[in-house]
Amino acid sequence: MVENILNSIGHFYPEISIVVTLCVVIIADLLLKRENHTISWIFLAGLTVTGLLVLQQTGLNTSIFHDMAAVDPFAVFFKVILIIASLFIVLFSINSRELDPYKSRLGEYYMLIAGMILGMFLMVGSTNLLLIYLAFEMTSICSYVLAGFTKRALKSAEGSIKYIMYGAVSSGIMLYGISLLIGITAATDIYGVNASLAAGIDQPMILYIAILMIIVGIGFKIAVVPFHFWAPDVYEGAPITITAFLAVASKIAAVALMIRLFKVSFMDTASVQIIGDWPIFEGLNWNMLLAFMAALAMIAGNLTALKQDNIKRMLAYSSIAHAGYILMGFVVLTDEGITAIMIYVFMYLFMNLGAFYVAMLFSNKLNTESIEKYKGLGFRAPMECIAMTVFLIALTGLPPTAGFIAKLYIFGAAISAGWIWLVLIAGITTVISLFYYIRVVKNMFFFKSDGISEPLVFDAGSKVILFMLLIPVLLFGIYFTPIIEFARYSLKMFGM
Amino acid sequence: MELQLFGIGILTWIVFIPIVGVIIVLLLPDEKRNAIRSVAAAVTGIQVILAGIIFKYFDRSMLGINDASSFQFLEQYKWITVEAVPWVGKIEITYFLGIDGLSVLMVILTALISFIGVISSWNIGKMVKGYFALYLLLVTGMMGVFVSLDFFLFFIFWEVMLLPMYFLIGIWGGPRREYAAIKFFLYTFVGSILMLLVMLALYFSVAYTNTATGETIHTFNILHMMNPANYVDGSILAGVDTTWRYVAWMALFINFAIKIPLFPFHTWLPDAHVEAPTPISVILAGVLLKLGTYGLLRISFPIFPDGTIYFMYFMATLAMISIIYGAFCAMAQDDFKKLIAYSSVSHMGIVVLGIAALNTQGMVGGVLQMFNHGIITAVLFLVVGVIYDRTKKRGVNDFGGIANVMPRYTGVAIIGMFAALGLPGLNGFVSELFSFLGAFSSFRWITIISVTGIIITAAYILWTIQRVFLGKSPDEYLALPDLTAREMVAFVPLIILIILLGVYPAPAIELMNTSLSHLVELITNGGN
Amino acid sequence: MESTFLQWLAEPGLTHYLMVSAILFSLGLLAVISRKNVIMVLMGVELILNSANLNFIAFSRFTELALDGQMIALFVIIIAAAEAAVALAIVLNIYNRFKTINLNEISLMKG
Amino acid sequence: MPGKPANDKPTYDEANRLMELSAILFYAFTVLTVGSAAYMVFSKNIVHAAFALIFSLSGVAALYVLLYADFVAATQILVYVGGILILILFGIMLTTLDFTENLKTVTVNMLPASLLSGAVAVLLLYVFFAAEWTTIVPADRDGTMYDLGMMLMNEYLLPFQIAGVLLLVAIIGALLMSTRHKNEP
Amino acid sequence: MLIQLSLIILLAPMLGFLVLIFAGKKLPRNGDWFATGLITLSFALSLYLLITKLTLHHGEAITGTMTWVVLGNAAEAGSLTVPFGIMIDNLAAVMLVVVTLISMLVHFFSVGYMHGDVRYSRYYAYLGLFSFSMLGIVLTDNLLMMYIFWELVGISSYLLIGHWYEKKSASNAANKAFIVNRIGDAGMFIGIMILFASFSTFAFGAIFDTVAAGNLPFNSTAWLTAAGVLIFCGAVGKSAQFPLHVWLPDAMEGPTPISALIHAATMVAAGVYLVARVFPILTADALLIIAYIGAITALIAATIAITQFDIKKVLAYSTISQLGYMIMGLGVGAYTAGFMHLVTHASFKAGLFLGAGSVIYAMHNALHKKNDHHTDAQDIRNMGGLKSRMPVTYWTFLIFTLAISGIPLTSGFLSKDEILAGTLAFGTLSGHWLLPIIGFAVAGLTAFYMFRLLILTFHGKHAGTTSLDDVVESPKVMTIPLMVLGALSLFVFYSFNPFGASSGWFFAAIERPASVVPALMQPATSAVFHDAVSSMHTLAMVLSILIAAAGVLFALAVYQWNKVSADRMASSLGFMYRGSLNKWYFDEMYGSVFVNGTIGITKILRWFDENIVDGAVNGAATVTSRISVVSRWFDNTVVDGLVNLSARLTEMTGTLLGKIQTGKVQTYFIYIVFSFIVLFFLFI
Repeated sequence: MVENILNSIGHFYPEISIVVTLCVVIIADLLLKRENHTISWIFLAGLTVTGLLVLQQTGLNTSIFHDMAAVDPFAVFFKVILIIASLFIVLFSINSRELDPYKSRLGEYYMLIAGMILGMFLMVGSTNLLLIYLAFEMTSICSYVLAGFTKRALKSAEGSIKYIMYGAVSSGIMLYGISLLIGITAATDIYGVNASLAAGIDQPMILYIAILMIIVGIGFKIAVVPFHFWAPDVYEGAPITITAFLAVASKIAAVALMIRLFKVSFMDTASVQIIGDWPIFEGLNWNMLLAFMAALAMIAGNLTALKQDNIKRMLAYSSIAHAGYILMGFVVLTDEGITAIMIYVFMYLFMNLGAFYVAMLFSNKLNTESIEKYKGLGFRAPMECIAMTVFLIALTGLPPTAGFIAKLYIFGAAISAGWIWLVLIAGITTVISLFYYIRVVKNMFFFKSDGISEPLVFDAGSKVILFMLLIPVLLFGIYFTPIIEFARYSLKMFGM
Repeated sequence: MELQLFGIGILTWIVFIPIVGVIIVLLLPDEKRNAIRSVAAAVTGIQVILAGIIFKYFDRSMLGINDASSFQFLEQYKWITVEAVPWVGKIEITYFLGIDGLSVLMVILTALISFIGVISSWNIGKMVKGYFALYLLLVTGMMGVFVSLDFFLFFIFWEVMLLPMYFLIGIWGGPRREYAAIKFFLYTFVGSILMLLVMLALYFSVAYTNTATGETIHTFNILHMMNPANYVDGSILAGVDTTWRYVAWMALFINFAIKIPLFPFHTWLPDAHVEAPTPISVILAGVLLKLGTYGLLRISFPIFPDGTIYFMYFMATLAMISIIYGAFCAMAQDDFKKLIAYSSVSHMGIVVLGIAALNTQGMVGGVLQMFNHGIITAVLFLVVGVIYDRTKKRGVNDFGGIANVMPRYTGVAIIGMFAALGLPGLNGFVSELFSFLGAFSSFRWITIISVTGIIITAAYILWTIQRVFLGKSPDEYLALPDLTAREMVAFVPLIILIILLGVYPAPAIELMNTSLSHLVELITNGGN
Repeated sequence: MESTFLQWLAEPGLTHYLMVSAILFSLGLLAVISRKNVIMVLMGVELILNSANLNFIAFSRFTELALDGQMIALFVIIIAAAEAAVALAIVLNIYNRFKTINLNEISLMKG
Repeated sequence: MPGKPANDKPTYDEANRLMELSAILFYAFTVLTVGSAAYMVFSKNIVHAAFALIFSLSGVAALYVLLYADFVAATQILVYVGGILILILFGIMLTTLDFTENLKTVTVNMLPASLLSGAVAVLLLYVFFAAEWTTIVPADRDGTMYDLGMMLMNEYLLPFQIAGVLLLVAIIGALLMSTRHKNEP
Repeated sequence: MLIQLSLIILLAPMLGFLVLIFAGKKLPRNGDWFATGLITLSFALSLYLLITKLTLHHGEAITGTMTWVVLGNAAEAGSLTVPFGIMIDNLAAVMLVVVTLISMLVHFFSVGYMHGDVRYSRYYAYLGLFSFSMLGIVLTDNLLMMYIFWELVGISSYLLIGHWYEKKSASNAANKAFIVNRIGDAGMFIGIMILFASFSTFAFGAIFDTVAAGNLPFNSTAWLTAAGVLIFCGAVGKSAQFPLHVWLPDAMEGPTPISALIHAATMVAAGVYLVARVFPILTADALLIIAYIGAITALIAATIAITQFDIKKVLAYSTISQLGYMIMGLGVGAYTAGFMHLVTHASFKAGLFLGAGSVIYAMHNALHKKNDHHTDAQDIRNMGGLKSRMPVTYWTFLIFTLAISGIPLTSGFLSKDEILAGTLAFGTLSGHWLLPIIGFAVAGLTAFYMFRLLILTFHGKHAGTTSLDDVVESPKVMTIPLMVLGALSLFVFYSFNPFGASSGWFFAAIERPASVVPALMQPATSAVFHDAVSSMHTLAMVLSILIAAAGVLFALAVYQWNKVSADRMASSLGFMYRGSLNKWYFDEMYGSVFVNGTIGITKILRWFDENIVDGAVNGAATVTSRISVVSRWFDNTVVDGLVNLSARLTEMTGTLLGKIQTGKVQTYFIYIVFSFIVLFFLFI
């Protein structure tokens, strides 16, 4: 017992480090209470340490705390992504003017982010249904508060109340689903669930309901149609740093959670024919369900985005659409598909963060998030606008950017598995997506700004961050072998 | 045949030297406009010289098409390699460049038109730096497509052209430029997505076995895709004459037809042409449209010979409609640029008719027509550009009597127009002749109907000449200056080519003869 | 038939508890959807959580799940408390901003 | 399996009587739980609703007791009735300016809401009723506290710790959202 | 040797073109001497070549080829070499002399006529281009090259008709000429394609050999007939045969020497030359069609010529009519006669035009002196009585008129007589008696209208409003060519027997080639035909003299002696007269048929009523521009509309989906629960 716990702690350093960071931030906040970004740098240091500790876990493939969680390449891959996203969010926060009035509360801000990171780390690693729920709630509760962090802004307040209401109901439904799943399988960890189902599905109807209810919960986190309704409102209301964090990190973490849960629990290990193929339990065609949802997400996300004027809201719908593309990889039920998802989220991380970052820079200077107000910016801030263009065409999926590689692999996986109709929908919606992405570009470059034409000057620091995002987007569009190798390597899950 | 400079192959040079230009242009300060222009001119000038070297050293007797060893100036390096995975095999994307008789003319055309485009861009004054940076990027994309032998690389270059073109139309274009730009972008993008899907399907269907190591390797290599033996059993595109192969062929065809553009995928073209600045119209009509037919010949035909034969009549019918329809539409236009744009639809229809015939004459005629049409429309758009520069008007009915005012200009314009009309002695005739001759052997009635297109062509071209150049000159135009020296630099090489290839086309035909005969044989033998 | 049904009624087993939880769940859902007041919605959520907990406890009694079910129920209660605290804090903030806690009156953002 | 095995099995009669008793209690508490819950949902007065919820949750606690989950039942009473509901009541007080007017809350979407909830209820009830359960004979326990404590420190150590962090974060978050800071309006 | 010589003949005018187009204005006298010198050189060499050919190489064809393009891999099957070749047989040799001679005379004439023109050197340059192209047609040995030069003469004709392009009517006429020709050329091109697709060669000799060996295009005689008829389409366009004859009268907008050279003597005769070239593969059906087309053309044009008042228009219709004769001659099998008529017609028709040019030149100068810019210098109603003022012009004109009317002792009599004999023979052989009837009728009409023209122009009193005291004879440089042509219009150059050409050198040099088509499709053989002609010859001669004389006398009666009133005759013929005056409404018909094609015949009739005046509507252009308007509409509305519709739909769906996003959380809950239920039923 005790050895298990002690061993487990040895494999739990990143999470511990996050908790320590969390505490340090609170204490530092109490001690410093200065209205500058010292606290940000402290937090950044904590995150860096955590990141290094995550990297140390490379190669591990083990279970900790009595099968509560797993430390395996799959989890490490996602933790790396989450840490990268978090680091960028901190850098964004340092540059954000929106947070300035709340400088005295940055301690709480970072603490909540730390809480979210902890929750997400657990989400990607947990193998126990209770821990899954707990991690889920951990992430949610922190993000509810963060969404309303700029609480004097009405939209922010509204976003947070909508978020928590929606989240509470969704997680309630999911919990009910979990209770049913646990009940019919009499197991609390996902391996047990699988073993029980493998022995025979006694209660198919209840199982369906349970799976659906769990999908409601995870779908809420991924913001996939038809459980996406909160996303636009919350994304628009939340401070832009948090919007970016929600759109990237918590979505990716939920994807990881879903992959692990479904792959471990709902797949028929006994009938594996080809390595890398996932046979599902007979009669349990949840991939059809996901295909349907993916198609809906791509259609609804892209179509609704067409009409948006607020850049954050537009990116919100775009991220809904991207959730659809990600689910496409899920539908394929092969390791190909999962690799494609992993490549996708990796690329998505940079390009989406990039788009949010440029939007934030503009919002800092112009105090607006309206795309219409971007007119003529291409001549006032050429560098930023070119970067924005690159991020947007990457989101569209045009070469030679990372976004193209992401789409290439997702489409490729779907085609190789014969999901032609889904790929066609994806293709058509990609074309539609071009419309709204390019509208931003059009506004920036094709119009003269009304009256004002003096250049917008951004400091060197913000440019450095821009390049840190821009370079991967371009580089991975041309040379992406390492990413693929990394993703392929990270396919390994504990117990599979 | 290999030519290297500093250890880098000539094709890499010719493709990427504009990128060097882009970097230099971006480093120069905004104010040094002439320096920026000179860099662009120098870079494209070097391309012309390299194209000349290629022309000189190109071995006219090598087959190319599906045989890697008979491609010339070959360069192949590993680019993306993912080590073997149990159920897929090794994955390979290569940096694979080479030219054969099919592409060599296009490379020369691209180099030449790019250079002339730079010359005619000289008086663009709005954001010179951005303009030339995008322009040179576009040139890289175009050149890259013509020399890539790896589908992935081909696709990347194909897409790289999109964005610069979008900006060049959208920022430097006319009043409805944003509409035109987005229309161009969307049309082309729809096609690209279809091509992407087919590319992926091909990728998963094709695997070759490395003889040395015995590995099964999935590859984007176009040449491997042409070999039926490389198709994995049970994969989506395996077999001959299957539904999926037809679907794939059709998807590719739509992509290329949009680019060509064939009826009914052509409506982006008039808008794009009308709104684009002159040099961009020149590039668009001179090179970009050829990418469509080139793609058909490089990808669709040899990879899907079964589909090509199956859809032969379909292609020819669309080509026929394009020829007639484009000509009629051209006649109805009042806008000079739109008129030429529609004439491109008509003339590119002839290319498709020729290549759809799947015989040597038609194929040679078609490819030659690609080259000739590139030269001729370049001249015509430059002609419009010159008059637009001077009068800021483009309506055909706005002019009259220009012949008396600008004799040199009129001479150049009339040669260009006569070439478009298919006058013997000028290059357009030769290629149209062979295209029709070839087509007639394959489709009798379609060709007969298509030939009536040349009557309509004659009608609208003569009518245009009459309205613009003949008659009495209005007073406001009496003082228009004739062509300047710089404009002559742009025109003269093209005019010389028009006449030279009209009188003696053999040098051009020699270049492609062997390869195209081989291509015809390849298709008619079903890919073996 | 009738007697078996009566007998079934007389012996409350797993099914009975599950059905109670189902009714609670539906009532919670109804409250969540139909009540304008944010706090009523929160109370609806509490009902949903309790229905899930009832399931856990029932399963822990009637299946091999044993005490694990009770354990989970304990955690759920804790989480519910945390969530309620945060939710009420947010409600207070909303009240300060909008001077109302009617959910359908708080919709600046739509479309 | 941790926990003490049940030594003394009740006789048949005793069992029967117990069964009857438990059935009666079950129905009584069910009526209490469901009834108060229904009252809560349909009540116009929010304070009444809050008190109805207290009764309903207490009923649930009683059902826990019937299910031999004494510790959970106690926690339920403590945390819910003693904590969450008080919190809710405070919430009501703090967000209601005029008690005579604003206590009444209106419903929205009543028709679709009842239809959908009804549908869910019918669906769940049907599914649960139709399900054939292979239940094990309920093992009677003396108490669960010891076993739960052991588990909490072993298998459930990680969730326990995480729950602690969660509470910390939640408290600070709640403070952040509900308090006014020095330079806030 | 002769090949090199022919190359010099061919390229000399081209050299003139190149030099003049680039440096014309820098040369002294704008370079007219240069062009004229070159064409004179060509003429001299042609004459030498003709004599050499007839004397030393009488029976053989001299050929030389050069590879132009090689298609396909030489090692593989299906490869193809496209040669450029020269073939000089007697036909070509004669034609060379005709072309260079007329061209040379026109060059000289133009020195006077075009003196002081704004684009003088450009004019000579185009003349050079034309001569080059025409000589190319004559010299080529294959259909492809024929087609190439065919188009080139078309473009030079276009350039020359539009020489005075400031005038709208001139540029309209140029366009019309080219476009109508293109219609014919398209047919010819299809014909060429049929032959090429079957035989993989363009060369006349090779095609004839292949057909002779029994190969047919697509194994069908119908396709062979089609090929012949389609190639003949080229001739229909170029030689202004019905129904494509409408361009030639309009082409008179060009300078008059051009009308003489291109639109009377040489280019329009190229069609006849083409038919003569491909004669061996023409089947009996094709020949019959050709004969009838020729006959119809001859008749229609002659009837129109009667009523025209523009001196050049009369000559233009006369040209069409005579070309019809030639085509008819070839069609019935009177091969040599048809071709001979081409040669004789070239000289006298060129003479007529140059004479008309001389008159116009004189009139123009006279009117110019009076500052009269309103009187039409070409309208014969404004002339009359010029005989005394322009004696050389008058006398030469008289000779040409006699020649064209077919009066004995002229060259025209010889050739026309042979054609008429041929038609009569054809009538006896095949029973198509309509052809000789039309032939003789046209002969009479020709005599009538030509003398009408002569009388109204030169005889009688001056009829115009202004006096023509200032009219003087044209300068020598213009009259000498007239005299040369006048001499050439006499019988002696073609046959020493003034009543029969068949014994002359011409008939000896030009022989009808043997048909190569399958026996069933062959026309009557040379021998059979020859016998029939011999038997009919005297009859034809007598009839033709009588009819010509009747025509002349009638003309004299009406216009010279005023025995019959022209007006009364016109009004009594009523509808016939109006039809003729309005050129049988061809222009209008082409305009209206296509425009209102689908609407119905009633509208066409109404249109006839409303539009009596020739609106100079270019038929084909109107039609096509109407169609093009429709297709533009289609393009903008339907094709683009579909695209826009899908865009609109996309947008609408987007808006609709946006509506779902109400901003109210509880509505979202409804969606969740609803989707939950839906998904559940999808799932199970």
